[in-house]
This record gives sequence, C-alpha cells and structure tokens, in this order.
Amino acid sequence: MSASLADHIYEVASVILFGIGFTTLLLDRNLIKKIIGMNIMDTSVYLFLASMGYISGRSAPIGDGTAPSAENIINPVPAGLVLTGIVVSVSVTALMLALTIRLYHRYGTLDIDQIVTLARKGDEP
Amino acid sequence: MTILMMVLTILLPAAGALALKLIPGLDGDRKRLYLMTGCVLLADCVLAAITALCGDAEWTFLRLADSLPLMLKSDMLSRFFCVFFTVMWTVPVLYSYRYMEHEGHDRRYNMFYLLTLAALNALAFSGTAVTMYLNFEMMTLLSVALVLHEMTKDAIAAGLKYLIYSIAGATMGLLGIFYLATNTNGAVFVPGGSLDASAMTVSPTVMMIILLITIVGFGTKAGMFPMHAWLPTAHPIAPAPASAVLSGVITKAGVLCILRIIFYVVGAGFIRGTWLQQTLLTLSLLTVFMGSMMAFRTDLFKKRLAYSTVSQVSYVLMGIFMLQPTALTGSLLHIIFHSTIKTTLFLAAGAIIHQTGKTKVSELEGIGKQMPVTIWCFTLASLGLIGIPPTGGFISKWNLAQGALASGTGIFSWLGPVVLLISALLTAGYLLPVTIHGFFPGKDFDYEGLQTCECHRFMLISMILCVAFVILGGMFPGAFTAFFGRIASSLM
Amino acid sequence: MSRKAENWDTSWQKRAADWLRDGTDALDRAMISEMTEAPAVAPEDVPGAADVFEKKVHEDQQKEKAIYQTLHERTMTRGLHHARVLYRVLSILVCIGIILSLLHAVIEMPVFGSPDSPVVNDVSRRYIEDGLKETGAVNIVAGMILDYRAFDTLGESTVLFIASCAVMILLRRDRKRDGMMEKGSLPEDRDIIYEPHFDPILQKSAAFLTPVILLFGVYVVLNGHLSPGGGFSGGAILGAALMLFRNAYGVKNTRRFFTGRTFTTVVFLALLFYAGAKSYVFYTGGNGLESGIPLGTPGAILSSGLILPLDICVGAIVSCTMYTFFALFRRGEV
Amino acid sequence: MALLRNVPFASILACMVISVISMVFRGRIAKVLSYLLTTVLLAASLALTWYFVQGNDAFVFTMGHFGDPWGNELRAGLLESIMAAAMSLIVLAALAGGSYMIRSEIPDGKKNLFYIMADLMLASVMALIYTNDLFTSYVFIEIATISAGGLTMSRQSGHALASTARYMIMNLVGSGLCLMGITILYGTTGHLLMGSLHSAVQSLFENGSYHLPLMASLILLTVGLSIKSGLFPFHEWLPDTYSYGVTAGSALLSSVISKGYIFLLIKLYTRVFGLEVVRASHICILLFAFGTMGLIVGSLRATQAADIRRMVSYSSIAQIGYIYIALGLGTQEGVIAAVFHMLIHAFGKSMLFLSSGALIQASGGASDFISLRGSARRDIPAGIAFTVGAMSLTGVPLLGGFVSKIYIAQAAIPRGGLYVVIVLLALAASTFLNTLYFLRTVITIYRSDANAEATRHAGPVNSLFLCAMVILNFGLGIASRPLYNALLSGLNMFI
Repeated sequence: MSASLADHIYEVASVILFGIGFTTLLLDRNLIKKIIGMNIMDTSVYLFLASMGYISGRSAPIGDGTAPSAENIINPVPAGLVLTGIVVSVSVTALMLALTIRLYHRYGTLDIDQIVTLARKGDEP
Repeated sequence: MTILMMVLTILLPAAGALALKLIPGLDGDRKRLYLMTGCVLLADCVLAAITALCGDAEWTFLRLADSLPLMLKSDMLSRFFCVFFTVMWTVPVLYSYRYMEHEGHDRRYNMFYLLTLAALNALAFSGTAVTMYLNFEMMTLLSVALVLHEMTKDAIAAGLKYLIYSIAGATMGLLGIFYLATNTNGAVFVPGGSLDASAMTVSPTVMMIILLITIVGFGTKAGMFPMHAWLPTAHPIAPAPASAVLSGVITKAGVLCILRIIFYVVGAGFIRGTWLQQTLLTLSLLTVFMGSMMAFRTDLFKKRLAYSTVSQVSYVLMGIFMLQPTALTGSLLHIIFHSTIKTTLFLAAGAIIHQTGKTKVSELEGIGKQMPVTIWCFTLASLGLIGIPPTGGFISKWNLAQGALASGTGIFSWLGPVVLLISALLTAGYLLPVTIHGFFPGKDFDYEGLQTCECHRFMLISMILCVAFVILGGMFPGAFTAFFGRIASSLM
Repeated sequence: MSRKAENWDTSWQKRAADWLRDGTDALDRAMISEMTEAPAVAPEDVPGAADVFEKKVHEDQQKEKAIYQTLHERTMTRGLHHARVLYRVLSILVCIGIILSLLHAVIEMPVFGSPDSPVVNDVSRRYIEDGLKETGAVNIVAGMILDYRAFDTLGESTVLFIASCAVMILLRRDRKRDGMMEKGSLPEDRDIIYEPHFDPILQKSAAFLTPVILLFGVYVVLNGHLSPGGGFSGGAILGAALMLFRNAYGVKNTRRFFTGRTFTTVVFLALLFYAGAKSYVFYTGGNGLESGIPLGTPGAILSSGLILPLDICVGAIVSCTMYTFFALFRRGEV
Repeated sequence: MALLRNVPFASILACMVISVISMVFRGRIAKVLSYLLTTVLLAASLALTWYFVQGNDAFVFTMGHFGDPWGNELRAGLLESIMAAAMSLIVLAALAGGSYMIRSEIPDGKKNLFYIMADLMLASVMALIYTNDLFTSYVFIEIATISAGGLTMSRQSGHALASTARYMIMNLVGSGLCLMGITILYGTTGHLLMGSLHSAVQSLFENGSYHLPLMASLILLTVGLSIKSGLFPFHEWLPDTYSYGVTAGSALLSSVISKGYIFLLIKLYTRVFGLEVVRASHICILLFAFGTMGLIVGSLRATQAADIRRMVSYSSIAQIGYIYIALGLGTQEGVIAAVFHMLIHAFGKSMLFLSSGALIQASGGASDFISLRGSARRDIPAGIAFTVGAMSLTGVPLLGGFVSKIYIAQAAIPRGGLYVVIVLLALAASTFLNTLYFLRTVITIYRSDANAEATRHAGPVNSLFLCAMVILNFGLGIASRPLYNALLSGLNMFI
C-alpha cells in the first residue's frame, strides 16, 4: 500500500487537494473561500493531469526544428488540456468574484446563507 | 355504417356544446338555450337508438403504443349503456330549465352537461381498456365542472375531493391496465375475457392483487368502500339535476368499467371461487350495509340520498361479483331502475329545496300538503327503492337474491340476500319518514299556516316520466330481463 | 366513555374516522384553508348590505393573504433549513467517499512517470513525430491545441468571451443610470479612493517597466509556435502590463487609448477572425478538402500556417479580457 | 445532401458568431439576430432529421483534418438531430414568448448581453448534443454553466443574484467532478474521443485491468452531471434559480440546459461505457432510487408551494426524477423512455413557465395563488396553455405526459420484480400528487375573482407560441409512435 502510494505520490497529493477544495467549495459559507476552494480543486486536477503526462527522463515537448522521436519527449496532450482548463477556471473565477462583489455591495456580507435569508426577507418574487 | 353512427352518437353532444359556446346571445335567452340542449339530446337519443339497432362493429382509430390500441367497439353491453346514458341524460333537461333559474351560469352548465354525455358515450363504446381509461378520465374532468357549478368554498372543496379521489382511482385502474395489456394483447374487450392463466408474466396471486387494486380503483366512481368518501360530499353540492345524473348515471360508469374488466378482459373463470371474489363480495356487502346505516343517520336530505346511492350501487356490484348469470341480470336491471329512481328522488329533493328552501328531513312536516305531486312521486320512487312489488326495484332485487342463492359462493350465497333484506328495511327507514311526516304531520300541526306551493309542471314532467318507467318496468319486466339475460349468458 | 384527547381534532384517529364517514378529511382541510368564502348571497340581493358585504369580502381577503404569507414564509424558511442540513450531511459524506474512492482508484492508476502507461499511445506519438510536418509548429503543444484539437481552444476563447459578458452584466454601469445598481456600487463610494494619486515611484517604474513587459508579451505571443508560451500566456502578460499602466497613471490616461469601445472592437474582430479561420479549416477538414494554407519552413517566424495569426488573436482576446475584468472590478466601467 | 453533413458544425459555429456579432449591437438587433439564428437552426436540424429519416446512417464530422483519435470530432445521428431541433424550437419559443418579460425585467443597456448568453447557451447545448469528444464536452459544460448563470442574473434583483450564486456553486462542484472523471478516464485509456474510448474501455473491462479507476470515473461523471441537472439530493439550488430568474431564463434552464446535461450522460452511458457495463456497475440502482425519491419529494414540496413559479419549479424536480427513473432501468427501452420524457418535459415545462409568467403578468405581477384568481380569464391563451401543460404533466390521456408514463412503465416491465412495483407505485403516487397541486392551480386560475386588478396582457406573440406548443403537446400525445420509432432507430445508430 505505502509503496504504491509512493509510486503515485503526485496523484495522491492531487486527490487530497481535490477533496479539500471540494469540501471548501461545497461547505464553506464564505463566498471568497468558496472561490478559493474551487481554484484549489481545479488546480489539483491540473496537477493530476500534468503528473500523468510526465515520463521520467524525457524532455519537454518543444522540438528544435528537426523531426523529434517519441522516445525522448513526454506526452504533450495533458499540457494542452491543462492550458484549456486553466483558462476556463480563470473565467469562472472572474465571474464568481464579480457576483461576490455585487452581493457584498447589496447585502454587506459574504455568508451565502445569510445572503439567501436576506434575499428572501427582502424582495418577494 | 355502425362505426359512423357510433362516432356521431359520441360527437353530437360535443358539437352541441361547441354550438352553445359559439352562438352569441344565449346568456340572456334561457328558453332558446334549453331548447337547443333538449334538441341536441333528443337527436342523440335517436342516434343512439339507431346505433343500438345496428350490429356489432369495431374500429381501431389510434395506437398509443404497439400494445395499447385505441378502439371503438359496439357490442350488446355498449349499446345498452349508450342508450341508457343518453336517455337518462335527456330526462332532467325540462326540470333543469325551471330549476336552474336561481343558479345562473346556464350556458356553462349546459356545455359541460353535454360534454360529459359525449365522454360517457365514448366510455360506453370503448373497445379496449386503455380507451376506457382515457374516456374515464375525460368524463371525470368534465363532470367535475357540474360539481363545481356554484363555485362556493364548499363546492370547490367538494370538487377537488371528487377530482382527487377519482383520479387516484383511475390511476389504480391504469396500474392494472398496464399488466392486463401486457398479458392479454392490448386488453381488447372480448366477451368472456382473453386472459389465459397459463401464459402470464406474473404469478396468479400477484395478478389477483393487481385486479383487486384495479377494481377498487374503478369502484371509486361507483362509491365502493373504501374509496367512497367523496360521493356524499360531492353529489349533494351540485345543483339538483346535476346531482341526479351524477348519482344516477355517472356512478354506473364505474360499474361499466368493472364489468368490462371482469367479464371482457379477465374472464369470470379466473376469479370465480378465489379469495379475490370473496374480498370483493365482502367489500360490496360492507358498502351496502354501511351506506344504508349512514343514510339512516343523516338528516340533510340530499346527503341522505347520496348515501343511499352508495349503498344501492353496491347492490349492483354485489350482483356482478357473484359471477352468476341471474345475479348479473339482476344488477343490470338494478342499474336502470336505481338510476331512474335515484333521479326521481334527487329531482324531488331539489324541487322541495327550490320551492321551500328546506334542506333537512326534519323540517319537512306537512310538505305533502304543500307539494302533493312531488311527494307522491317521491313516495312511489322510495317504494321502488325499497323493493316493494310491483315496482322495478323488486324485480332487480329478486333477481339479485336468486342469483346470489344460485351462485355457489359459500356463506355469501345466503349472506347476500340477508344483507339485501336488512338494507331494504333501512331504506324504508330513511326514505319513508319523508312521506309520513309529509302527509301526516301529527295532530298539533296547523294546517292553516300552509299554502300549497307545487313546483312548476316542467319539473313535474321529468319526475313523473321516471316514476312511470319504474312502475311500468316493474309490471312488464319481460323484455329487459330477456335482453340482460342474453348479455349475461353471453359472458358466462 | 372514552375521553378524547385534547388534540383529537388533529389526531390520526379523527382523520381516519372522518375519512370513513365522509366529512372533510385532511386533504380537504388543507384546501379549504385556501378557499375564500365566496359570497353566499350577492350584495344586490340584500339591499343596503352592500358595504357590509364589501367589508366582509375585504376581511376575508386580508385573512387569506395572512394565511398565504405564513404558508409562504414557512415553505421558504423550511426550505432554507432543509438546504443547510442536507448540504452539510450529504456533502460531508460525498467528500469523504470521493477522497477514499479516488485514493483507491489512483492506487490502481499507472505508475507515475512510467513510459508504458496507457497515456503514451499512438495519439501522443503522432503529435510528437508527425506534428512538425503536419502543423509546422515546433512547439508541439501549440500545434496540438491550435491545430489538432482546435475546437477545444475555440470553445476556450468563447468561455473567456462569455465570462467577460457575464461580468459586464453584473458590474457594468451604463451611461444612463438604469437604477439596477444599488447604492455602494457607485465609483465615488466605491474604491475610487484607492486609485493612485500620481505616485511618483510607481509612475517612474511603470514608465520603463510597461514597455518592457509589453515587448515581452508580444514576443511570447509571436513565438507561440516556436517556443514555450503562446497566445494565452502572452495575452496574460500584456494584460498585466495594461493593469500596471492603469495603476500608475489612472483612468484618464488609460482611457486615451483603451476604452470599452476598444475592448469591443478588438474582441469582436479577433473572435470573428478566429471563428472564420477555424470554420474554414473545419469545413475543409470535415469534407475532406485540402485547406491550401502554406505551412512555411519550420522554425521560421512566419510558419506553421494558421497557428501564428490564431495566437495573435488569442493574445488580443486574453489581454483585453484580463484588463477588462480588472477595470470592471475597479470602477464598473472600462 | 452532402451539404447537410455540415449542419452540426455550422450550427455550433453560427451560434458563436451570432453571439459575437450581437455584442456590438443594441438589444433590439441582438434580439432579431437570436430569433433569426434559432429559426435557421430549427430549419437546419429538421432538414438533418429528414436526412436521417431517409435512411442515411449516422456520420462523423472531423473538426479539422485529423480524425479520431487525434482531432476533435462531431457526430450526428437521428437522436442528435431530433434533440437539436427540439432544443432550438424551445429556445425560439422561450425567447419570443418571454420577450415581454425580458423587456420589463432586464435593463436596456444589457439586453444584448442577455441575448449573447442565450445564443451561447444554444451553442453549448448543440455542442453537448453533437460532440464526440470528452474534453470538448467539458469545455462546453462550462459554457453552459456560465450562460445559465448569466441568464438567471440578468434580472438584477437581489433574489436573482443570490440564487445565481447558489446555482453557480453547485454547478461548479458538478463540473469539477466531471473534470476529475474525464481526467481519470483519460489517464486509464489515453483517449478522449468517444469512439476510441469505447473500444479502449471495452478491452479494459474484458481483461479486467484498471477496474477501480474506470468505476470511479463513471461515478464521478454520473454524479457531476446529475448535480448539474438537479437530481434529488442535489436539487436544493433548483427552485430558487427557476423561480427568481428571468421568466424566459427559467424556461431555458429547465427545458434546455438540464436536458443537455442529461443527454450527455446518456451519450456517456451508451457510447463510452456501454449499457452492460453501466448495468454491471450498480450506479443504475442509485439513479433509480434517487429518481424515485426526487419524484416523491419534488411533488410533495410542490404541494406546499404558495407561489406558482415555485410550484412549477418543484414539479420539474419531480419530472427530472422521472427521467432518471427511466435511465436507471439501464435498458435500451429505459433510455428511449428517458429521452422521450426529456422531450415531453422540455415542451411541457417551457410551456408552463411561459404561461405562468403570462398569468402573473395578467394579475398585476403578483404570483401567489390569491392574486392569480381568474387570471386565466384575463389571458385566455395562457390559461389554456397552463391547463394543457398541467394536464400533460399530470398524465391525462391524449397528452404527452401520459404517453411517456406509459413508455416508462413498459420499459420497467421487462426488468420485472421490484422495479415494476416501484415504478408503477411511483407513477401512481406522483399522478395523485400532481393532481393535487396542478389541478388545484388550474381551478384557482379559473375562479371568478373578487378583486380584478389592472391587467397587462402578455402580448400576442406569447399567446401565439403558447398555442403552438399546446398543439405540439397534443400532437405528441396522440401520434407519439413516429417519434418513438425515430428515437428507437436513433438509439440504434447510437450504439
């Protein structure tokens, strides 16, 4: 078990990070912390991807103009996926932050439950 | 030809309703409104009669799914029920022309009245279980408008209760229809049933449980215990002619559904002698007894009549569950006689309320002096309901008792007649006081305070027609008995 | 003589009894509480009682509104409570379950860094070995995301675009005040006080930092197909430069060359070109036609077909979007 | 004919381009553009459907010059084209029918942004329907999430914002799970395109390696997508979002976006993992149980709701429960029933949202049942539409809902045993509860009202679209078999 854990050290780390981020995003009542949790969660997935792409002893997927051989270059696919994922999470983070700003200006709190209660007390549908 | 007549019989009332909706200026002009309604209904009677003279026919007009065809079918039972529905629907129109004066919203009332008839006819001509379910739902949704007519708080509460009980019942029915449709290709109605116990996907016990649920579900409409509670709430709320047809006719729609399920899909042989038959008999006898008891204890006039409906319709059900030709004949006879009698009673009650505004039985001293004709009709009808010869009620109950004794169903074969007798006594107990107090209010009653206020002759005509039918049908039952005997023997 | 309990009316025995007799059972009671007392007698029938009748109806209305209010709030607050409890319990369980199951899962995953993991298959081999002659990009990742899997990247830029639109919905203050922004979001009582008051150090450093950063960003963008980097990273750098300038010299100076209109036009043109070019490629590829786009000599700056212009578009989009996020967060306008 | 092969990619790209263009224009032009777009898409999807009905087989469209397993791909079959047509029709109906509300609910300067959101939502749903690539579907899941948030919060009230926050949070949780699932799947197979994934997964299951990771990714994807589509334990965000957002937005969310997610889930089950694998992993039972619970809970909550839009929202929890029940049967019939009910629910629910919006409009903007008295008399078409929609979802015969219930029951019967009993009981119970709340509402809106307020009619366009959808609903209820057979053959193309 421990040996296999050592073999998968990056995956284990990313999974634990994923759990932490997930819990924060789902459970924490503070909007900002929720956003942080979301970023932790996404980043852990990127770590996971990157660790999958790596092959020990090979170099980054940048050629030198000559046709490279697959034997000495790591897998480029995860890098591309991570790139895409990062942009997506950046956009979502921006949206969530903007939403938080609006809610904070309106209700003066970052506690989502308080906000929901205030909203329900406030304008009826 | 027959198909065309069937479709016309179904569609004519709907078209009439549409015309009522579209033709302008009917709101003020009640005479024209009711004239139109009456004409449409009479024409529909003619059509129904023609259809009844034509032969069998069936027409699959749609398939919801491969195993769920929608079919119109004309066989003896459907023809009988179609004529029965249409005629019983026509009788109260004259009455309602006068009665509905103080109710208002005549146009809406007549529209839904006609639409409900259309749904009823479609129900009568349904050829498969799914078609039947479909029309059953339609009939429920349309007839609820009759209950809701006054739109008061109580009316709406009662209407919702009616709606919820009926739809719950129909859903229970649908639950069984799924099984039956998968086990008997599409649950097409075949005399004697098409369910062979050997090739079933489920074990017979499960099938019987499902059948029990199904029959109880459709029994909701017939006010069968344990789903009867809506009936005494909903029927009295409606205007008198509406409650007359609700009680006299629409309850029979539930009976029709049960007939179809038992004799045309499942087959009597599958049920005969099983615990299912005993359970059903117990339920129906329980309902007979309980309905009479509750009626005996209720003082509100129309509510008392509604309870008596609960008990009387369960006579019919009992006759069906005996699974014996004579009993079935008896129940078919009781269908027509009870519905005519109950129509009379409700119309009379409505007339009394209309003229004097008295709604309790205990207030009716001396009513016989005020409205003699009405009370005479009422009395004759009550005698019919109690089952005193020579009225029709006697014939039907006689057949029922005969059949019960002849059906080898163990204790039920004698328990049935006993319950019949008891409940006949109870019926006398809750109906005759009206007559007695009405005509003989006692010596310390001031006759001077009474001024006669007989109701309008139009209202009387409807009642007298029904009563006449009850008496004559009781005197010369031969034709009916023969016809129903043929139906019954074709099923077993 | 069985004495009935005080709460007999609400007990289930009562309801069962009610259900057996007819009587209003629980179902109806729920409904009746919602039905108004419609007038049993219309006002004109009872002469002179019209106002009384009106008052009665009014009272009924009030009573009912109250009933509804309570009903409403009850559902609301109960919903909220349920939400809390449900969230807590369920999500704790779900999280623990997820961590454990994922741990189990990753134990079985291929060993880290092993060259024979299933990820290393023909896909990556083709990217690496034929990527150069098929896309002309030395940077294999750039070639992959902009040529092999370009649809993902298009969607990715669309995500940026839609996010900026959403932020505009939330934060942009329109010229004519639409009353939708509540007090506290106006610039004067928002963070305009934090706007730099021409801080000399910041300005001096920005004066020579901004051009350098801009230059570096442009380099990263233009060399996306030759070296690490590309549109997204370069665009981020450019955006950073813009933010630095904005912080140093304030809104007015920035407005001289970058306004909302600038953002709109740049993103509009870039995305249109991007979508147009890519749909051309998709069309030709999908219908098996040749897209006659020269790949150029690998390693040269003007090579690898569409990758360079697409990188430029992406760089423009990203930089403008980043700066716009910043500006909207600061002032609610670009 | 050959041109029709470009419809999938063209429809997605067209949505993107239109949304970009409508950024530089004002609200009115953006509106016109959206109408144009949805109409064209509807026509194109119908043409594609016709193309498949001709008997042509499903085809794969490589986005670029590199096909499976190297480049992105789209795939179109009968099922996809039907879904696409339905979705674009609903979007058109929701936008046009809800435009009167959009006018009043959204500030002028931001109308075009609202339409951008709508267009991109359509783009994302189209992509979810057509895509053949797992990572592309992730990207477009995110687009769908953001656009849904944008649609909800365009109505800038505090309620809308708060519910948007909850919505976004739950959805981000869902998409995070999806991303993790996709990653694990990629790590164990090394593929991202569904075709190669399918073969890889099958071979892995045959030689039994990487069993746990595959199960984990299956569970992650399922949970993520069911969170995003509002299955029972994760449904708490749903009522607020649907009842406080823009009316058209709620219609779109409930009938288009959630359906897109469910459709993606169906694709995963049928095309990536294969139904046998899914049935073998007992996740089906989970879905079945949750679906049943959601059915009951949603209906119960709907009976308590005191405001019409809330009631409709809760009822859509119940309807989603239906879909998952059918899906949880894990058989082909179950999947078809699920798709059929998806369509029925999409039409019925958008109709209900639009008509309830019109009824609220007709009773002076108040949405509680007292103010709604007699609103059906003030806006006849809306009343009729609400009645028909309510009856359809209650399961009155001759309407769509009844037929889909029949299909669900028929799909359950082969599974036999407990499944049948549970399904039939659940159907019965939900029918009963639906009667309780829907028909109660119907009676309420037809009651004569003591206080008739100043009424604002929702406008002829709304009425027009409502009538059209009523007709559609009847059509689906009466002549459902062509559609059913089409779905059947589409699913056969699928696998």
